[in-house]
Amino acid sequence: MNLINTLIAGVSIGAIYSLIAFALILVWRSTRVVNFAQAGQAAFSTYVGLSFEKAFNNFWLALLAAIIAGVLVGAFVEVVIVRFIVKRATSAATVTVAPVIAMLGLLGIFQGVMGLIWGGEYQAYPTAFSRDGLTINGSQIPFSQNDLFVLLTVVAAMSVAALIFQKTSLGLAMRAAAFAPEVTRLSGIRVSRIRTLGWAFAGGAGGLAGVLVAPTTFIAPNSFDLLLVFGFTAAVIGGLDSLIGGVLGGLALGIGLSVVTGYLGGSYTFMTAFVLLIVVLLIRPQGILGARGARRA
Amino acid sequence: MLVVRSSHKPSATKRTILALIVGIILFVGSNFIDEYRIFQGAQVAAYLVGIVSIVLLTGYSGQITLGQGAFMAVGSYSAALAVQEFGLPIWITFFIAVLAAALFGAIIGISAGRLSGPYLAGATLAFAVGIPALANAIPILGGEQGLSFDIGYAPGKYADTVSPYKWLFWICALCAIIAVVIAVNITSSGLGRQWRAVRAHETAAALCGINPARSKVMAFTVSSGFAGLAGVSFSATVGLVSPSGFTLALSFLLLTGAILGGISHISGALGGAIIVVIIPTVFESWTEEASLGVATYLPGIIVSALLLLSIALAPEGPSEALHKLRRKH
Amino acid sequence: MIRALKKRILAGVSLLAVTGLVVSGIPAQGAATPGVTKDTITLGMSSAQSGAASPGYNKVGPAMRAYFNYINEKGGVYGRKIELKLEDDKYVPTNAVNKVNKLILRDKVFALVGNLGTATHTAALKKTPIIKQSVPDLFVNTGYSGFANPKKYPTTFMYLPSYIMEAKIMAKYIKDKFPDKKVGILYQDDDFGKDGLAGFKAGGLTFVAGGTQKYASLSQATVGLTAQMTALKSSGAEVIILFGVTSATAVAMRTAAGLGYGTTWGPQFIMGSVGADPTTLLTLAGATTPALQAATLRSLTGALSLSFLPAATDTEDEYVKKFIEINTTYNKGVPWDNNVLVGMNQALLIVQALRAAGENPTRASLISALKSKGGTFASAGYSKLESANNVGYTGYWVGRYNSTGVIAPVDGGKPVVYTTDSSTANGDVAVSTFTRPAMPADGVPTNK
Amino acid sequence: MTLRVRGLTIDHGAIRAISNATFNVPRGSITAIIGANGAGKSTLLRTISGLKRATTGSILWDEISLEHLQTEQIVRRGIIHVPEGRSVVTELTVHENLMLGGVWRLRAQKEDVAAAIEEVYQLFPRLNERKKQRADTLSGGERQMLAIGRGLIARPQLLLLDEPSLGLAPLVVEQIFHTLSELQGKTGMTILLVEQNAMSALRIASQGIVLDQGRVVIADNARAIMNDTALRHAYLGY
Repeated sequence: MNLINTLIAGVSIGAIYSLIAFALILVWRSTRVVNFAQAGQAAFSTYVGLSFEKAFNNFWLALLAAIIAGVLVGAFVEVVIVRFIVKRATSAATVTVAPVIAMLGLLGIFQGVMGLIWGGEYQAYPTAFSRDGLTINGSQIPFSQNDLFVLLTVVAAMSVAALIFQKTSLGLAMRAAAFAPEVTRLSGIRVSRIRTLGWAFAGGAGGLAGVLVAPTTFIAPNSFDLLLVFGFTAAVIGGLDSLIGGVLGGLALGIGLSVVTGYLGGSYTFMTAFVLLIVVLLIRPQGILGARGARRA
Repeated sequence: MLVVRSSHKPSATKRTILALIVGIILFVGSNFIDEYRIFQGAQVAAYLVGIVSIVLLTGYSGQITLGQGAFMAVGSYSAALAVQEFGLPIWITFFIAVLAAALFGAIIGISAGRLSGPYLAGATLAFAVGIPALANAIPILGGEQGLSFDIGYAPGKYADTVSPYKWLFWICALCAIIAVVIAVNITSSGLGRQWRAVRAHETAAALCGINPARSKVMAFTVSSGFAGLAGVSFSATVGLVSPSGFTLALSFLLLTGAILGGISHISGALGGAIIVVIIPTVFESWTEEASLGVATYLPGIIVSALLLLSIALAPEGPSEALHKLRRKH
Repeated sequence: MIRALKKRILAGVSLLAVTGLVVSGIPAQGAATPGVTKDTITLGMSSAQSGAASPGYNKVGPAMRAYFNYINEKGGVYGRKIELKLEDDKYVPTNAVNKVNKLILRDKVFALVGNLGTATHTAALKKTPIIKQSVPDLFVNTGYSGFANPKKYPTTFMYLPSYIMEAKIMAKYIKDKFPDKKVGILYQDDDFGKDGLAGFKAGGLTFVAGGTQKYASLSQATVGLTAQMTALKSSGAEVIILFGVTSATAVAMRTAAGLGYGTTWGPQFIMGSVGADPTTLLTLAGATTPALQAATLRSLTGALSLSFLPAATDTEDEYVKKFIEINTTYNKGVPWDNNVLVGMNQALLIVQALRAAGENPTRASLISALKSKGGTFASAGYSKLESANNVGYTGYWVGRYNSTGVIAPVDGGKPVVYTTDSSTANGDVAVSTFTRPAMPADGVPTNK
Repeated sequence: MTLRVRGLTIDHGAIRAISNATFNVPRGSITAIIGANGAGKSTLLRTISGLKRATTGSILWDEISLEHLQTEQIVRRGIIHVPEGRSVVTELTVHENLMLGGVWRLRAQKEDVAAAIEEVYQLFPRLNERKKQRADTLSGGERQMLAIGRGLIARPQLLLLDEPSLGLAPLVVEQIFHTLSELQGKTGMTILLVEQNAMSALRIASQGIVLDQGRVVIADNARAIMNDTALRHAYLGY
């Protein structure tokens, strides 16, 4: 029973890792950049949501605002900064290093701006549903209505994304652009726009993840940094190129960490994530579902 | 690309003399500066060593690291443990820090040598988060409060006349000077040339008989040793070794300093260290009467914006860009 | 080559070291009292204005400043206006060293006041010239008993009753009111928590197997306390002590709610005074809607906590009444709560200490005045201030959260104040006979 | 609708890939550009399709100059480039690859895209058999068919084909070239074919252009080039 409880407890946080992994993978596929600024973008979007929450006292409006803010910020970052950086970094020595550092700079700017606007103190974010554990057969489990809401929302968001990717021509263009940008351009598709869209989608996913996770972590300018580390780990576990892999990686990580925390204690959480990441990178570099030979990007 | 341009840099002897002169200037100069500046000087020296470690790894060997703070932590904890558990004298612990961090770097380097770009960045990022958190899990490391690491006072009868800040500054500056001299010697040696060759073109370097994997692991090891020294200097300035001293923010700050100073040359490290220590201070004094928020966040924004700009305008670092400019004209 | 080089450097540097030691043997110049001018007295404070531990505590500094502004308006201290330099150390020890160094060395403050945190201040005492320059270090906002050690820290004065005192009083209360119940504890894994454990031990309180849980001080917001609270629940503890900062209490209570607290699980929670401010807890619970607010209040209702100050909602209290007035005028936009009360009360004590230090205060005169007269200062505290031994307040009363989030005395009526000392040799706790001095007229001290 | 290239110069950094090239590709022709490896053939096609920018010179199609248009705009003018290396999206299925070729006009001409895909399946029945398979499961020849098929979905007026024979078995090459020739006869489109395999290319081409070290050395009737032994020895190596 205890093991089952621990597993259940990991599902909803795993869903959030999946969402972050999804955002990172989307950006990676479109631009070959790991967006380390995603933590800042997500926090920024969540703050926008919190402002709406405070002004209108409506969770759903705030959620919508956070997602829209995420989309806009994502698109903005791609159009104004990333495009320029990617174009400039051409030599072998800089092409891999420059985007990473640029994203860190961006993260710093985001965090500073958030501090200026909203202050540095930890703020609570409300939930839409009760956080009391559900009762099943008279015993309470560590899974609340709100956890269920998080899980269902992530599943819904992923289903919509899957639908877009698999069934629409936009999705086709996005998949094609991810793997063969030149062929896609030669097919008459504006790849630069597809890129912007990828960043925008990722930004929206980040905003959604932020609002879903903020009630459990509080919100502060840097409160999503660790979420990013976990999201990245999840993405790598799944293989940075595979959206489904990232989603599964997130769930696996969430459940795995929950088990470790439950049985060994909270101090081992980060260490476990780190060891897991290194082991996956070394033993199966392409991730669980990733394509071969992708690791040395 | 493999033909690395012949260096017209001064020889090892000349460099040593130069370092001695710098040392004398700092030494004498430290008597005419107020204590807070001296304290900041010690911080600059500690950051300088940390930035040198990044320049070696990222600038010369081309391996990116977001987790240099973790190696610093390894060095610092080793030093503090050596004092606490074995009662070793402080000066020996500096060597222990270097060795422990280098050993650790070698182990990590063997795994990291297979990674590049964003994967390496992500792995070192997780490392930066994981290592300090581990300190909370191992009781002997003293949890969040950490371990004491006190370099104490100047020896003998000078204990009363030499202020602890001056003593601190001297030790940190000495470490920094030694570190820079050794780093410059490494980079102008065959080892440094190997690293740059691998960075420029791995396959081509391999065809020239360089083992890229070994070269990368070596760079990781050496860089980690420097990081260990940086960690122990840094811990000396605050008197303790604790997880909160080695945050992600520290790792990012060092990388920022390395980039802003110019990642491709050791000489940039000093500028980088000064920037990351001084900019926040300058802003604090400017915004004295303004709200606390501006003083807290504006320096971060400015430094990050500079980072972004320098990457956008000169992806290879300002010094490399200048060099290119010179070649053009 | 490198080895040869090293040898040369070492030789050169040792030579340098000798010269330098000679050169630096010049004595430091004496000067007027730092931080005191004809018109001003500058004080410094390093506290958590942002970061994980900041909620609640970040209101203390501004509240102090507000009270100082009030006094400045009323003529200051012997004509000198009080200025407070407030630094944000984020509750991180390495930052605290930086900030306190800045305050002493660059800003040259006259005294430090109200610095927050055990780990942070331990680091500051070790690596800044507080002791060497005899900087008065008044009313450290922590209950770590180790600071009340005039031999080691001659200039450091505590504010809170020590955690040992608090734990001893809690232990006595639990043994009296909940005999034979299984007791569990969640504590912060540093000197703060260890001090508390020592006090519980002295008070003879034993914990149920598996009922001793800890958390790392900056981790609770990111990792959560699920593992700890689950363990406490399965240990079968019927009385659970939360001995941590406010954000940890918030996370713990929320986690408890998730585990069925209030419905299927009904332990008695007792919160340490440090982590029990109701308004901060409400804010941290994210209670933006009335419904959520009510739910949070429900989970708090019935929990016990300790305090040495009047409840912030006790508007009948003369101190509270005046402080609310000052807060309204001089601390605009900040809602009145317990944290503001703490800040104002500290500021009131500081003003009296500065007055007692004389018309031409020096660091030494401030310290000796506080030592000799601190016990007579007027303040809102219900227990005595033992400044003679660098100790802060010396007692607590036990209260229970009612359904409006206010801590009211458990037995109704006037609070019963228990007093003890920081000795870990015994658990002796007595009911205090201390009578609180009256509020100075208009809240402006006139003491000498 | 003739493709006119005038004084075109293209640089790769410090290296001159194409130097002052001038030639015409008449409407409805199959024109083969031949030359040794590194002669600048692929660069020429990449510049026509807008993937690369010319240093100087002009490219006119239907009296519209192409050299400042984006690739997507050039595609919309009926110029489709099938780059070398059997360029398909290996992560997509055969059918999706074909769809990709029509995404840009899907909204306006949905039915025609479907029809075009159907025509490609008739042209290359093996693609029809494998339409649900991922492109990385195809053989080399099938991938080349898919790459060309993807180009045909746009109903090109000018098809730029880069080394369709590269690395394929002679029989497969024969089949592909035969199909191309037939297709050209049916639709009347213009094909600009870049080949190292000069004989096969010239056999179906009406016109040949020989590039040597970035320069156009000959632009003539395909048959004439084939019959000019001296020229073959000098530039084509047989």
